[in-house]
Amino acid sequence: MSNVRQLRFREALREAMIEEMDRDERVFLLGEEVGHYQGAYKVSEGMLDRFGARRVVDTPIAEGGFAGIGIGAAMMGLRPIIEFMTWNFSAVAFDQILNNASKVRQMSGGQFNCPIVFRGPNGSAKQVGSQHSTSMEHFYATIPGLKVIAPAFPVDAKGLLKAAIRDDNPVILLESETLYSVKGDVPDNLEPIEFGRAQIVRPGSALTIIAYSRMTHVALEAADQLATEGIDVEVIDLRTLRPLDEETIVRSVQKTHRCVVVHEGWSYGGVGAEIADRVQRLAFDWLEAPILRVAQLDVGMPYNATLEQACIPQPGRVCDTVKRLVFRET
Amino acid sequence: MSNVRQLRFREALREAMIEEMDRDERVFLLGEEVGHYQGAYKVSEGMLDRFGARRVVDTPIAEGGFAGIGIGAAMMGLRPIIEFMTWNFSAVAFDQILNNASKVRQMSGGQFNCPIVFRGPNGSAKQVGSQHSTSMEHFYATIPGLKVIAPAFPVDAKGLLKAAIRDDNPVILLESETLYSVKGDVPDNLEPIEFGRAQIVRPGSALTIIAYSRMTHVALEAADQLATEGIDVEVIDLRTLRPLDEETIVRSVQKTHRCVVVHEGWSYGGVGAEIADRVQRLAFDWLEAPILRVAQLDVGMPYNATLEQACIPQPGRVCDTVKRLVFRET
Amino acid sequence: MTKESSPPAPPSPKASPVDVEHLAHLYRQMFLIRRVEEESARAYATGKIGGFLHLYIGQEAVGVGAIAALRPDDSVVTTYRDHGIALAKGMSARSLLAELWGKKTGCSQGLGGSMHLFDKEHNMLGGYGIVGGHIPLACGVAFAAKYQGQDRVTLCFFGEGAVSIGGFHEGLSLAALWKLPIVFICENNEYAMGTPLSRTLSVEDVSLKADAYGMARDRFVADDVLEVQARVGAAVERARKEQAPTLVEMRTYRFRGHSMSDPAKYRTQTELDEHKQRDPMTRARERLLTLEYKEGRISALERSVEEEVADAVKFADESPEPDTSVLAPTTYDGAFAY
Amino acid sequence: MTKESSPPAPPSPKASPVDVEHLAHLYRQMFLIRRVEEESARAYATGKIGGFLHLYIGQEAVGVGAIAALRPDDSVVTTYRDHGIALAKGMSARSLLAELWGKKTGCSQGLGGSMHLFDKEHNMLGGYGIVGGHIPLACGVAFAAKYQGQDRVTLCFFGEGAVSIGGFHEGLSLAALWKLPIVFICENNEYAMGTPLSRTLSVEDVSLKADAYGMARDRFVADDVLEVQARVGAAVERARKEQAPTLVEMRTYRFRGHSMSDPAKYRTQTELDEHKQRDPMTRARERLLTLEYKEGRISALERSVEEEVADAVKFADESPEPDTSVLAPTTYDGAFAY
Ligand SMILES: Cc1ncc(C[n+]2csc(CCOP(=O)(O)OP(=O)(O)O)c2C)c(N)n1
Ligand SMILES: Cc1ncc(C[n+]2csc(CCOP(=O)(O)OP(=O)(O)O)c2C)c(N)n1
Ligand SMILES: [Mg+2]
Ligand SMILES: [Mg+2]
Repeated sequence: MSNVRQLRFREALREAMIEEMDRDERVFLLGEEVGHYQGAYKVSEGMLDRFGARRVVDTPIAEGGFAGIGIGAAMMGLRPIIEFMTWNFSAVAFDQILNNASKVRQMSGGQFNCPIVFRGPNGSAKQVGSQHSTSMEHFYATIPGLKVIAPAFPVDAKGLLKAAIRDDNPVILLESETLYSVKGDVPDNLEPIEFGRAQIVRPGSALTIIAYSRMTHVALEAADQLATEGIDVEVIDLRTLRPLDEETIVRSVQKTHRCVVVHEGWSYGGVGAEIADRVQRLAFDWLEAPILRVAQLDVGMPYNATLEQACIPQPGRVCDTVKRLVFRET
Repeated sequence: MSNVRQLRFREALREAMIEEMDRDERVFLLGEEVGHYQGAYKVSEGMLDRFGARRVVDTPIAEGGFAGIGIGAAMMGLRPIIEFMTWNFSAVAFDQILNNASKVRQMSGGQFNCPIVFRGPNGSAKQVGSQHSTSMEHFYATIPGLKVIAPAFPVDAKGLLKAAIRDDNPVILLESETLYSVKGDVPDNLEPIEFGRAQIVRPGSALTIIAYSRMTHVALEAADQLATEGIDVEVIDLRTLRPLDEETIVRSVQKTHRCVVVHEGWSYGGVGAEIADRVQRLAFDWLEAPILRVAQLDVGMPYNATLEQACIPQPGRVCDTVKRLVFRET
Repeated sequence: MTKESSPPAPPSPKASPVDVEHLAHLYRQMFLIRRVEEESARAYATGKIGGFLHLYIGQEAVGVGAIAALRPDDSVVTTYRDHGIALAKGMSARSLLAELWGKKTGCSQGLGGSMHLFDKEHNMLGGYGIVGGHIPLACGVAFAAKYQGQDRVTLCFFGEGAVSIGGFHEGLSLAALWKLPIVFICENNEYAMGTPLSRTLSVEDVSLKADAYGMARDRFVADDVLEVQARVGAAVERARKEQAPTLVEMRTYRFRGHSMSDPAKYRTQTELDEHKQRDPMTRARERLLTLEYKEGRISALERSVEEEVADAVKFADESPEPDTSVLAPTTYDGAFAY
Repeated sequence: MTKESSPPAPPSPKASPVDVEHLAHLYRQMFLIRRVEEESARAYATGKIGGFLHLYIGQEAVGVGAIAALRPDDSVVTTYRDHGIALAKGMSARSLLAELWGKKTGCSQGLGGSMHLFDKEHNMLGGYGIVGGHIPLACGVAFAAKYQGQDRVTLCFFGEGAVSIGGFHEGLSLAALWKLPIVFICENNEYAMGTPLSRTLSVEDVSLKADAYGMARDRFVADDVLEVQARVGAAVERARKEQAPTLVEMRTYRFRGHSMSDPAKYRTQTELDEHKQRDPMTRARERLLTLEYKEGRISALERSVEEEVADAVKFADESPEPDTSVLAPTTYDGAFAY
């Protein structure tokens, strides 16, 4: 039987990278401050020492340039892991991801693959302001050719990153600065975790809360509060956004008949709207109330701490939203 | 009483720009080939002659650079119109739009505005392939701080562009290469058309089709076909995507109880999912069937003509989808 | 074109005796490209080809000469103006024309079209449609060779219009910093669509940019395919042996409009005629004659090209179209993700 | 720093007699920035400031000297390391600190924070957080002046880390091509976060890039605030009179880490100490003394700064926080669009 250790989220990510780099010479890590500085958020701590500058590559500030370098290298059969210091900075590499990474297999009629992982912290941190707090998954999940994953727990971070590195398609991995120090059980010898499988992290019957990444923790906190008021909700942690595990979602809603989606980022379109659309489409006859969403307020992220917290979904807002549905006259 | 003329879509856009430039010295047009070449799609034909190189500015190929220049100029009180030769190329200017144009008012606590219009053809043309056929509205509509408009008819193109130029916020105007030659009635002395007002372009009772830009025409064609089969659908042309005219949409669905959304671009997230989400949320108790969407197949745009047409929503696919709902057992 | 800024020329190729058979081979390639392009233009007019079509006519010496300096395992990346480059790199006329016709037998199964020609077998890593976006990608191809300890070289082609965009700068910066085995070839044909050099670049000499990156550079008029091969060859050797990139600017000219929809009103007939009179393909033909490669042999070679093109057209005409079953598996390797 | 590449120096400012009162004024600004930054560091430690905080300590001569060469109606655009620039451009310490504290009385109502300081009244057009993204925007500010036929000049500050990114290249290309009245100031403090120059740039001399754009350039060590003013002044005049941009590279050094969360382990204490010994602020103070500006007057001036800072801290402490009613109207001018 395999042992289980407590790992922080960042350690889980690091272990996934180290194990895959040990396994496969073609895997390398490239990004700003990943080497000598040991990672802006210390995810890659120690990796330069272990693998050397050939495989842990510090880059100048040129996200479009080094994303493109990763894509070209991937087309030649390497398996780059590209770290964005934060996903915000991927905005200057947007064209590379949209027009090259996601499309090169199709444009070449299947001749060339692009087995690359883009990863880094996403969404809000703490008071880092308007230009550093965007939830970029809403842009990337819409693009066919990409896979998009957003784990909430260290074990999933490790298992999904391992799967991402072995995947023959481009994968977008969304982390969260505020999750890096979160601890969780991770079994030794963890195998890659298959994409497209959501997890019911708390079973319940009154309503289904769907969340991912950091918002899974917020949803769980809300669920605890609701439980004290006798409302027993089910919480689904999506883990992967594209592919999306329709089956688990639909089965849950068929049971609970009500659904709230919680995510960071703006609510117009994006992942939350997609989930709402699928639920209403696939579980229409089971729904007893509209699907509601708890998302960032529809403004850029303010610096002021109180306003920032008011913008980001909080357990309280989730609870209020759940109650609106549970107590809705049907 | 004011006369009415038949104008092509491109002429309507041109008239809007010319009238506003005549009116307001601060308005200018800047982009690739807008001047000497008379516009890649001849939208700006004759404008260089009329206004000179100071106000009709040909640029090198540097979308990020000239989008940024527009933003800085707008902050100083000018009112730039930035033409992207196609919206696909805005991917290299994505950071400027996301992180500067949409946020500068908020980051500056309301001190600086960014009254700028970004415009150009969007979505599919004819066989221009994977990197030239993306429907970019799905990325931009999600961003607060922006307004996003997508007219289907020359009169709206003119009236909305005039309003966009006078708007004190950044506006994204999505055109379509395949619409540029479409003709329509445009009254003389047309006033700016207020954003956020959808239009019922065909009244009906069996189901509501929601569309915008080129897809409005596809929806109308489908409606004609359906009428021959005795199915009388209502077609709403959104005209503006952000702000979205919830009221008109909801009122229609309250009447028809069924809804199909038709749009170009991929279906994961984006404008279509947002509309579906709002309809299920705001008209839940009136819906007799799930909302369905007709969108681009979830792949990059293939070059082959037959496959391309198979990917793009066609009247036939719209009709089939409508029938699935109309004949659904409730 | 000012001469002052040109760096010292490499050892003149004209000094060494010319391998006539090799020149004939290069001439054949140029002629093949020319004929394929003419055929494409015709097919576009009759609707067999759709979308954008950017012809390489007039620029053949650049692609043919540069790629002649490569080994088969070296890689090439270019723009949407990619037919000539693909043919020079070894793609068959059949595979190319079938792609332009949108057929299943095309290099990209009819999915890519004119702007996106890929040929894995011949290390043709694609034509790309976003100006400048392929330059960092090409650096990645070079990065892979270096990472794998292989002495493969990458050629990256782009127009002078691409020099103003961020991707150019980021690619060149990184290639110089990391000493990547790559040669950047700026095909300076004086126009970016309808925009002449003077409205794009504050400094006409593109190659000067290399200095700012501490990169080797070269600059010349690409009217002699052998000179192109020799000078690009020097840069390729630098990449292969010293892992050092070079920026090579070649002045050239496209005889047709930017794409089929461009009537090219922005230039005069005189300007065009002048350039046509210095057609590098014709020059190569004349050179062959001076070198005692007889008219009969040239015609034979041209006939063989005609046959090859006719065969390719027939092949493209008769090939089946792809059906929708091709869409999902070319979007993802493995299970579809939605 | 190699001397070879430096362009001919402008007429030495040291030759002309120094205006002591002016130097005292500049010294006061530098001292104010220093003290505000120290106060910010303290406030960060006690949690009054959150998020990222990038201090300007050590670089004061750059911002103060450069902005001293401007007229009030000239504009400034810079990065997230913007406190010193904002103060030099005229923002009050109150407005600045209240912003860092996230208060409603801050320059941006507490919405922007440390990285996004804006002051319309003083033509401070912002601090920006995306490296390089503000450079084209600054060109747009210059474009507007030229469009309006006004002789206003724009200064655009950025670190040497920004030189590798596309925004830098596109901004400089367009400014040179369109002859925009702008001065690009590269504050080369040797590090981009933990990355030293050598791992960012293949050519250490950033100013050399100007040649590739046909742009004027200058390059020097920014240890004398008057020299900074004079040399930037020459560039400002070029912008104002000839509508021609200049790239000015100044070598400088930040005494603190990149941001408050950076322990700066990538450099040695010796290196830091050496730089601190050449602290341009201390130098300006010493210079004042040599110029017979007495210690007493300097201390008086310093005391007035201390009072100004104490007042600003108190003001920030006592100011109210913004409430959610501020969010919608700062997102859109006019009706909210959703
Ligand atoms: C980022 C981007 N902007 C604009 C375009 C539209 N466009 C395609 S080719 C072209 C001109 C390119 O000129 P040049 O680089 O000189 O290459 P040439 O066509 O002359 O070979 C333009 C503007 C594009 N494809 N990508
Ligand atoms: C596009 C982008 N990539 C990465 C970052 C993260 N980042 C912020 S500052 C910085 C270093 C910048 O160094 P430099 O330009 O030298 O300025 P300095 O901080 O030294 O003043 C980095 C990598 C960013 N803000 N934007
Ligand atoms: Mg060209
Ligand atoms: Mg620096």
